[in-house]
Amino acid sequence: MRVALVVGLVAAVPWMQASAQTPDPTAAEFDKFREIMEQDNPAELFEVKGEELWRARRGPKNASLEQCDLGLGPGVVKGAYVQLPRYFADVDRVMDAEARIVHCMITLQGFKYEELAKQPFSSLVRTPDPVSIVTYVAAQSRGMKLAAPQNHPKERDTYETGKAIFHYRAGAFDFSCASCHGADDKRIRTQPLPNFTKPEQAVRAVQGWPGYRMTGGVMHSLQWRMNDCFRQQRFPEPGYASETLSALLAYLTVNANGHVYRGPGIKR
Amino acid sequence: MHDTRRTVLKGIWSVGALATAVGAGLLSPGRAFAAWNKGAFEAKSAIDAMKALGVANAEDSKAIEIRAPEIAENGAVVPIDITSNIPGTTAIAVFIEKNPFPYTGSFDFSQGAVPYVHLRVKIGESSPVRVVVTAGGKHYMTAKEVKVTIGGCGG
Amino acid sequence: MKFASVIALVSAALLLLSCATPTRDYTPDALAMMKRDFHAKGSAGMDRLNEDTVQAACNKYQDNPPQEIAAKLEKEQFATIQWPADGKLLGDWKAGERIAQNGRGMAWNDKGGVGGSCYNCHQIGPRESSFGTVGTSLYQFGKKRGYGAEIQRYAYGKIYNAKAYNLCSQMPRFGHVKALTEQQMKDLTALLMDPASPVNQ
Amino acid sequence: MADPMKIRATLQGDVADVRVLMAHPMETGQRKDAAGKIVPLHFIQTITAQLNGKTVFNADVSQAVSRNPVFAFKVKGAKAGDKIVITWTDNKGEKRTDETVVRAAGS
Repeated sequence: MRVALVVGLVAAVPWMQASAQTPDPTAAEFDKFREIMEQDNPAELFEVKGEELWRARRGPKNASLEQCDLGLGPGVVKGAYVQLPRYFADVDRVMDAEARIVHCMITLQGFKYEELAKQPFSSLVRTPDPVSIVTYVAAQSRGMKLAAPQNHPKERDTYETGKAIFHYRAGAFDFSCASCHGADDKRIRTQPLPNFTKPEQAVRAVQGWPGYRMTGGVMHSLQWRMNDCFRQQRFPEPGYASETLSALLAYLTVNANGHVYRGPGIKR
Repeated sequence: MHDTRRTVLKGIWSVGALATAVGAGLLSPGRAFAAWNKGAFEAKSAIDAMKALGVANAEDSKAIEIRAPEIAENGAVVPIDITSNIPGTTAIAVFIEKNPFPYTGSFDFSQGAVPYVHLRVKIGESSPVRVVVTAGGKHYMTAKEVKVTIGGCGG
Repeated sequence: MKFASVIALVSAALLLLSCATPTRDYTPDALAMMKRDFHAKGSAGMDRLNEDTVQAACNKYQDNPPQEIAAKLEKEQFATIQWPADGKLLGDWKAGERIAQNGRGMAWNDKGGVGGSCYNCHQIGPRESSFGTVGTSLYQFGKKRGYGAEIQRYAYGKIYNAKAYNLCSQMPRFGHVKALTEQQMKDLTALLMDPASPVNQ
Repeated sequence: MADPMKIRATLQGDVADVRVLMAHPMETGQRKDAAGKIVPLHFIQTITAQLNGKTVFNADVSQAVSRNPVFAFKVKGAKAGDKIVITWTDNKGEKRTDETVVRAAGS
């Protein structure tokens, strides 16, 4: 059996080397047109909607989100997104952008978590409010450097926990996040798989999100992206805006720190 | 196709039809062209759609540029840039030959508009994208193949 | 391959240095957090968060377990393989191609009709250009290796339980977790091993 | 009511580069909803653009245009401050008009 395995590896090696040396023409073609797509991105429609929602008095408490503290003080939106996830003393945990927005919708406006978590992802007929709001918030950090903090002990702990979640193999197919995103130059079908354990590639976990997804033509946030990865990992479902997802996002964002965030993007 | 449109506009009965359409709010009064060509849009082949538009006799031209991906990342959103370098261009029509209804749209240029358009379309399977340009009452065409692939889980 | 993993380890180590060195193993924290935050959905129960012996060893040693542990567990995994009672390993390559194309199965929204997801990770048949590169190319699998009984057994066994051959392989154990039926695995083996299969042209 | 369009009109020399995003489902009439029911055809059919009241660009389109449509076109002889008005009409008779002014590049 060992012999057979070695035969398999040897047979595979020339092909793998070839793929490592020549840039993938398909990926290059996608990149070329991705730029054109980003120039006029339907995500902007959701950005406009999110700003309206941020300013509007809504919910049982008839309040706006203008007093929401995204980490830089109540009401400060500019630059907040690139400094998330971060530790918030009022909840004694690290929160990512959408988790914090949901927290503000609950505490300031009186919405119920159960209601927000019931259908948290966009469909062809409905874009949940937090998705539009996080698109607006993210757009206010366009062109800024990612700088998720690692100052508070809980921020460092959360990073390490997120890293452990990233590498944890379990489930029906023995997958972890790293099964797809732990090595260089891989792809699923034609979709390139960035290696998120490396800083220069980790930025691709953050860049372009929230993203307008061409498939279905809906706006999705990182909450959706993480959820759908766990689905394909054949895991049970992570709770919406849960600490697990904040931890995972802390791991990915800190790895990408220092890269310029280009704002809401467009995705396959 | 504008020949057809002009012909339609000259016809006595169709002027009445157009007035009705304007009255019903289907067309804005500022819109000087004929109504949305149902026959062309419902044609199941590019050639039938071209006949319905009166542009089936187009000749090949190298003066039309189509910029579209060789392989589309996602058939649901394929970006296409079309530029006509033919003097006097007044319209550009687009046909995606393998789509169930190939005729995708016409773009009319007047009063200083440059004969250029960017649009994004759905392409169900790998297909030639055919463009017909109308200039000086004549029709010219060119085509470009766009491949559509199966993607992965990502995005 | 070895060299690449050394680079990966070194860069991972550098990353750790730059972000404060972890003082302990955070896997228990991670598991506790996930158990609190996740819920069962569709076919995906909460039991899926628990490690089995293979997953535990791979998690503990970052997919690089000591030789003796790997050998022992691989042997155990090999013993789980149920070989077809009729002794035949080759099914219908045409059915195999369909199974290889089908990426459904075992996710919380999947209902029956499980496929092998093979093209997600492998180049296989010459006509499918939309293939992944997580796994090695399987194009001309039989043609390159020969069509003998031993290679047939390797192909079937690897599909049934990849961990019997390489403990921390990224490939699922399709037979072991009952994602694929015996017939489906025979069909996939035929896709790779039938001399008439397009894979071997 | 339909959501607003987002229109950008930027001057490059004396050519206005007009780019417009529209919020519209562009249903093909072939898609089934979660309950398995066919979602009826619903798509923008005509688009008209005016520069200072003169029609410069007209489009008739089909359901093959992507969801949340994006179009761009160019108008020669424009100057900063010129008014661009764009109107779309869909097959259900719904209509939406939005406007913007032409801006010099970089402003």
